[in-house]
Amino acid sequence: MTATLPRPTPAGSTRTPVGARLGGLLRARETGIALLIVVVFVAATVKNDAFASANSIQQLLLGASLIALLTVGQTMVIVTRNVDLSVGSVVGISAYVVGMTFRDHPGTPILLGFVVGIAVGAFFGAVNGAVVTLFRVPSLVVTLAGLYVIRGLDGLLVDGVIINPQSIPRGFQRIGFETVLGVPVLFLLVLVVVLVAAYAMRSFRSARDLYAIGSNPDAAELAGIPTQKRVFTAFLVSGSLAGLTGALFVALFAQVDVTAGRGYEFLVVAAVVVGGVAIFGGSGTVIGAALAAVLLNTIDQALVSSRISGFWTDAIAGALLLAAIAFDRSLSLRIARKLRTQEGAHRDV
Amino acid sequence: MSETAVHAETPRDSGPAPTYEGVDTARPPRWRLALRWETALVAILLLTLLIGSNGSARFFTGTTFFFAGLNIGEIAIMALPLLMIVLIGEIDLSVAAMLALSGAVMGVLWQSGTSFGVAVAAALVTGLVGGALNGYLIAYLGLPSIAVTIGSLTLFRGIAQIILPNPTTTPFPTEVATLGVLPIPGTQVPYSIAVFTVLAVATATFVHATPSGRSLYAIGLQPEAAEFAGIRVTRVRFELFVLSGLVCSLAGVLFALKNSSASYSAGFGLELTVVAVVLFGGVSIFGGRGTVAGVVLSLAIVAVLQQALTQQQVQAEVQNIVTGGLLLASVLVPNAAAAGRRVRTALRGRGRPAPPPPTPAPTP
Amino acid sequence: ACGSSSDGGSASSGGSGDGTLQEGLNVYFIPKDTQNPYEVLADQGGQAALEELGGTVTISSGTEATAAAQIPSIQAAIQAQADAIVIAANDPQALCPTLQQADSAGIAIVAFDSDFSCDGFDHLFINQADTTTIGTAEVDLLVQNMGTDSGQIAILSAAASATNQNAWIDAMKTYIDEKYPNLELVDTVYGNDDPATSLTVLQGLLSAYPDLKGIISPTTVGISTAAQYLSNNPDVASRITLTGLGLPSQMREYVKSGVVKSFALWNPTDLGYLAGYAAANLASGTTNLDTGATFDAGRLGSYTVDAPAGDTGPSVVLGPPTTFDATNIDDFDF
Amino acid sequence: MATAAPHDPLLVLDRAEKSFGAVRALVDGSITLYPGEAHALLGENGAGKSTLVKILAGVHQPDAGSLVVGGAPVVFAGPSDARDAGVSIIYQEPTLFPDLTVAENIYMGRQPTVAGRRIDRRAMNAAAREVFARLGVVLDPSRPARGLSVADQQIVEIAKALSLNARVLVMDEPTAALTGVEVRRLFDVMETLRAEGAAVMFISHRLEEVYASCQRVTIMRDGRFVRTAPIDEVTVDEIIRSMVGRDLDALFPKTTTEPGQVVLDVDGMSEDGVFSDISFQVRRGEIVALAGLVGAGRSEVARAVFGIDPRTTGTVSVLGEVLPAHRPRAAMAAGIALVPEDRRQQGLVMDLPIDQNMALASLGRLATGGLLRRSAERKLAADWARRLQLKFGRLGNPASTLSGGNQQKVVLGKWLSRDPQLLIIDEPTRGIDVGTKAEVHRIIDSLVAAGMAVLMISSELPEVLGMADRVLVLHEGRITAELSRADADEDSIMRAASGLTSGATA
Ligand SMILES: Nc1ncnc2c1ncn2[C@@H]1O[C@H](COP(=O)(O)OP(=O)(O)OP(=O)(O)O)[C@@H](O)[C@H]1O
Ligand SMILES: Nc1ncnc2c1ncn2[C@@H]1O[C@H](COP(=O)(O)OP(=O)(O)OP(=O)(O)O)[C@@H](O)[C@H]1O
Ligand SMILES: [Mg+2]
Ligand SMILES: [Mg+2]
Repeated sequence: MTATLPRPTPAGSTRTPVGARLGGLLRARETGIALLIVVVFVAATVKNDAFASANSIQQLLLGASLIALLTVGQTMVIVTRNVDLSVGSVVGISAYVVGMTFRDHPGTPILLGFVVGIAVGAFFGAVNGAVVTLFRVPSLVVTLAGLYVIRGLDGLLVDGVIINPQSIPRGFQRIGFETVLGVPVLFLLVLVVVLVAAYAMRSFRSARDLYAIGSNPDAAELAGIPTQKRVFTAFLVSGSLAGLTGALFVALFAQVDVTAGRGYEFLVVAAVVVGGVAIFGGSGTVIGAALAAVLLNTIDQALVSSRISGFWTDAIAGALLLAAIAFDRSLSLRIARKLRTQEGAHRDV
Repeated sequence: MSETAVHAETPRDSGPAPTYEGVDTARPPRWRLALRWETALVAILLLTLLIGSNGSARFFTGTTFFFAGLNIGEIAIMALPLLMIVLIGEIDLSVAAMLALSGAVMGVLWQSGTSFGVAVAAALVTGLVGGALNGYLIAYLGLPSIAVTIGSLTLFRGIAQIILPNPTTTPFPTEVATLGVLPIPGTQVPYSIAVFTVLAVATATFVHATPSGRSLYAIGLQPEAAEFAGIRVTRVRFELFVLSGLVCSLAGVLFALKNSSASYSAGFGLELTVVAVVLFGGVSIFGGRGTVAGVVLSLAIVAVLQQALTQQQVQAEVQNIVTGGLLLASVLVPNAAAAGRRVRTALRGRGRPAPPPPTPAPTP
Repeated sequence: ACGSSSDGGSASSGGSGDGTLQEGLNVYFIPKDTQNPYEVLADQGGQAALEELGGTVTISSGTEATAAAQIPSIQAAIQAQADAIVIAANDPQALCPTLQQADSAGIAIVAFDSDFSCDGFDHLFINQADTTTIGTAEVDLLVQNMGTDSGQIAILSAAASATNQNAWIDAMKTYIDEKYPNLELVDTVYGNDDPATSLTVLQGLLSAYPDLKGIISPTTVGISTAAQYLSNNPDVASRITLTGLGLPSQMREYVKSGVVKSFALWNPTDLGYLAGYAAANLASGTTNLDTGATFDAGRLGSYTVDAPAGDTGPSVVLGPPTTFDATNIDDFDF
Repeated sequence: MATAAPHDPLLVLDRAEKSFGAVRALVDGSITLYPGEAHALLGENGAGKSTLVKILAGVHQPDAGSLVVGGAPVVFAGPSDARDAGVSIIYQEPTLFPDLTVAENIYMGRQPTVAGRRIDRRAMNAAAREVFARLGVVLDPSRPARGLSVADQQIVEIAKALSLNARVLVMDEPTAALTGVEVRRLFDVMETLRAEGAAVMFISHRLEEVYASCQRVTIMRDGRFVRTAPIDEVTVDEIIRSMVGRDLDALFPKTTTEPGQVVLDVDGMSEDGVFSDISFQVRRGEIVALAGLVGAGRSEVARAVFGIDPRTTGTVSVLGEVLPAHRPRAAMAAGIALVPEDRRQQGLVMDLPIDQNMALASLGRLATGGLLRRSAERKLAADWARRLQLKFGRLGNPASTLSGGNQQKVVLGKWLSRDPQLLIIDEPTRGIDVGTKAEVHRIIDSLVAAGMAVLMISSELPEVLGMADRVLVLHEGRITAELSRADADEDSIMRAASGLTSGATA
């Protein structure tokens, strides 16, 4: 064999800055979205200073809350290299069941409303998860089918009968509009869920398993990770949070018909992707996704508030969404190139 | 200690070596596996026809099939490029929005007095441009197609809404408007289905019998290896999205003719239907697997089923459930055996004695 | 009861009947979608009408409020050789080719709630109230509730392509220009009959126009979403007056709490009932589309076909809308 | 003689069988591991070694046979059962999580935790650093695994296995991507583990490594156990005969040909941060080897020549014609073929059938009137399968069902069937058994004799020395030496490869 030669290592010293720098970049992604929110906010305020009023900000937070809550579950699912397209339908049916419970059983405790919503969501989440893991079939197909089936079930249940505000206890509705120190209660609730989830996703083994599964499913299996169990759990959480979102929908709008939650799947996936969660799994954070939900909602409201004709809002929102994805990509490409050149330079030392 | 314990001297060389086999060019059994879903689709189609004819005496009439064709025509046309896009492992969710946008372009131009031919040409150019936008972002910037096309679906429909806030009211020239609604004289075949048939034959030939078609499968299964085999992966990606834009704009033109009007909300929500039809046809969402025959069968089932169920006054909600159920079946049925085996193994595994606890390792 | 007893051409022969309605008529009711609460009530009215006449109603539509989703239902009516179709069109034109086929198959065609306009064949439109009346009534209601006829107002509509909404909005604009020159209609926003979207655009509206005084929402989802928002934000409610078209059942609480003083609507059940009678009469040949032709509509009495005007062809007007306020809202249960 | 004490065996696998559909991968898998021994498992490609390993790992459940670990019969339902029983595995193919950090890769599922079962990142990184120190390498535990070189990936795998402190360590070709130094370090670690009483099972196609590190050897052929023997009682020739079932011709056949016309002319080729100022020529009938340490940029040079990677400056011409940059099609049309280094990602479409893989680079030629002829495709595949003595079930089976070495043959067939002017071949025999290796060398030699030009990249010095007419040595993206066959020896190449050159040209 050969003489003892030093192996050229990519990063010479023990305390290499590469990893730290990368960690910093990951964090920078969230900072970037937060910055964008500020930019949009400032721009909208310049056009119309009412946008910065306390009430307007409250509405901004409220408007983003439901989608932000959904991004939590969706992030967990997408991180495992799956996707849950049925969330919109699950929100719809849970909202209706919660509304029905209040309507048909006056005096139902408020807390039970949440329990019912979460239970309905958890049921469908469990079904999605069970089918995906037991049959090992692509979740996109399963949850797309779920979207149709659950919507159909919801339709049979609703049968054209709207749940009216007078059926919803005032105390429950209060969650939708009351504020604490000027911050909407509903937003605080969502914030708590997001922060808890963000912390858990960083700090617990089982949560790290999710990243491992999405990063390399075969290797995860070899590493002895109970992959099917974890994927099932991700769907269960996603469904449960969609159920919770359904309950909050009732609190916020105090009326439910069959359109509740319709189209949310696109909004949520858009937010998750803009938030930097890799659509093919393995990386991304709950905070980034939730911030992106706030960003997209801020854009929507800024457009209306800037007195831009309603006919233009969709086109502009679409263009901004594309720009956001492209910008994010070109940024990460540039950073990757920079890193490579730096490492190349390091090699030459 | 010189020789080893268990398998000392006797190499158990019993029987001839099993793995050296002669060169076998016979059709692989994997083909038969792949064909299985298509066979199932044929069975489902027959079943659908049976259900349809059982419920209504007027089911087996030319009109039913004309209606079925008329309703599925544009979806069918859009499904063909989508099939190829899914084959290379991408997805296009902007198809229905492009249908609306190109229809709107045509409608606006026609309304403003442009000649019909120019209006149609402009619609098709719109498709090319929109497809090129998708293609550029996905192929050359490397953005995930699901995210890009969610964005462009909002964008396309938004632009349609800007240029055509209200549905156009000027009817298209009657000679062409009838193309949208009447069958080819002497038959019960709508024009859109005739267009589809031509495109389907072309697609099938391309996908299954040309070098470029074969490379779609390679790209879908392993893009890097395809690149190393000299396949222009990026360009193929780009071209397929451009093609999808173009074909969807053609569908948009036909759709506008069929409705004798254009609207920015044309085909609202249809993207998921088109995706569902393609997946129901047995095309793998991960790319690299699927046939044109499967998608054609799937389209036929969806079209006939809708007629059968509506004629029998089955609630629209139930129809949704049936659609979802069939889609689910398309992935579950081929995997049912494996799933059953897994469940059985899991149960059997539980019955067996657990592995004994490890004795402590000899390491400190 | 699929109408096989009376074969072909029963409707196309026009008013040559002997004045008795046929029994066993099969009428297809095609609402915008199966879940539209307002039209569910209308369909019930239609069912009641046909029950009185010994016929049947088939309700068929898609789950999405799109023209494409309605087409299979029209086709099914053709295939079932129905006697009449009563439809709330999702698009003014897109259904024409299919409806034309229905017309050719001898099926009488009646539109309600949302009309369509096709060349080549005629149909009867059951107008809930005539367009101008709705427009002027809502503006008058707003001015009355605001207590002033000057200041900024806005409209929260359904979809930007909704024909009936747009017609009413046009009527309002004309009326404001004529009668209330100091009233400034600053914007029209579209909530797509979706609570979440309605809420978003409403919030945008409020922050865009801090001096806004009044909102008209001529759509049930829009007005109830806005009312809910106002009742949750009393400070906003104190400066904004809201009115429009809404269902009493949805608005009861807001009227009682004073967030909304009054709003208008006609009785959707009556609308469907009238449409059912009109369809039965057309199919039986006991009336026709000529201006001045009359028919009897059960408990609602007799109606006369109005002359075509503008985009609208032959039509029948249900009657003026009812205004609901705290004094009468408990009398209605739809 | 070996240090293996006559203890009770740590692990006994007896007459294990495993079939995949019609393929009988393992007919009689038997091996016995004693504490304190390093035990080599040898066999041709496809002999069933990895299958045996996966049975020990709990990945595959055997169809028949028994497994005893630590004296007690066990049944592994999954990889975690094996791990819990003290068996740790380094798989043939790296199994890393590219998105996770290096440390997390090592401790996945057993991250050190603090109160509340929260992961203690600092402790995890420190522990990883410790393992690396034991291996004598420097790797940042907090960097993501994505972008690690193949060698570094393998290091992480080894670290993962080591950190388990297992009683039985199974290594399936761990050295295939390592440099000499790293291999030596690995052997040192193996030595330590043995001294601690663990058993090590080692798979490699490099017999010199087996002689350097193992006490006993088990040989398999065609899925069957052939024999087990102490290493110092068998000769290389005996081992090869047991593996291959026949005597072997020369490992490095070399027909001397007079180099002819210049086929490839690379002049001043550079790409920022990757390589710079690369100039060389390859002539007909000549094998030029690119040598260098892992990460020197050899593969990048090859890929840039072929057009997969971009290049910023310089020209590449084939037979006098200048090739456009970044256009593999043009390179192929000009007669270049590239057998890439990573056959699983780059060489093959694993889920496509063997015949379609073979034909993938020749689709245009197999079409008449734009339509692909399936019969021509199958014929091409059948021809080359025979010529390369491919071992397979059916040509219609996915390429993933082949053993590693046979996969490499498919890649070779895919490119040779194009009849190229210049064959660029990156690590031609990585993971290939001696028998096949000799075959591959013979094939290359005969092609060169027939006038083909070959640019070969190899990390195996004997292969470079045995096959090349000229050796170009790369160091950190630059050519530091050009050595003729006569001048090239281990020492001169290694000196140039590590940048210590003072002698040869630059
Ligand atoms: N999952 C599978 N499906 C079908 N056949 C398989 C599968 N895995 C392995 N085989 C077949 O089993 C045989 C043994 O393969 P194995 O990978 O164990 O060989 P090996 O001895 O490790 O070879 P190498 O030295 O090339 O790694 C081969 O013929 C291979 O084609
Ligand atoms: N200093 C480095 N830092 C980070 N990554 C590196 C470094 N050197 C090499 N790599 C990575 O390792 C891979 C292999 O490197 P390269 O292809 O240059 O090596 P090589 O000389 O061809 O060696 P081999 O092919 O034998 O591994 C490259 O894809 C590159 O991304
Ligand atoms: Mg192996
Ligand atoms: Mg290399």
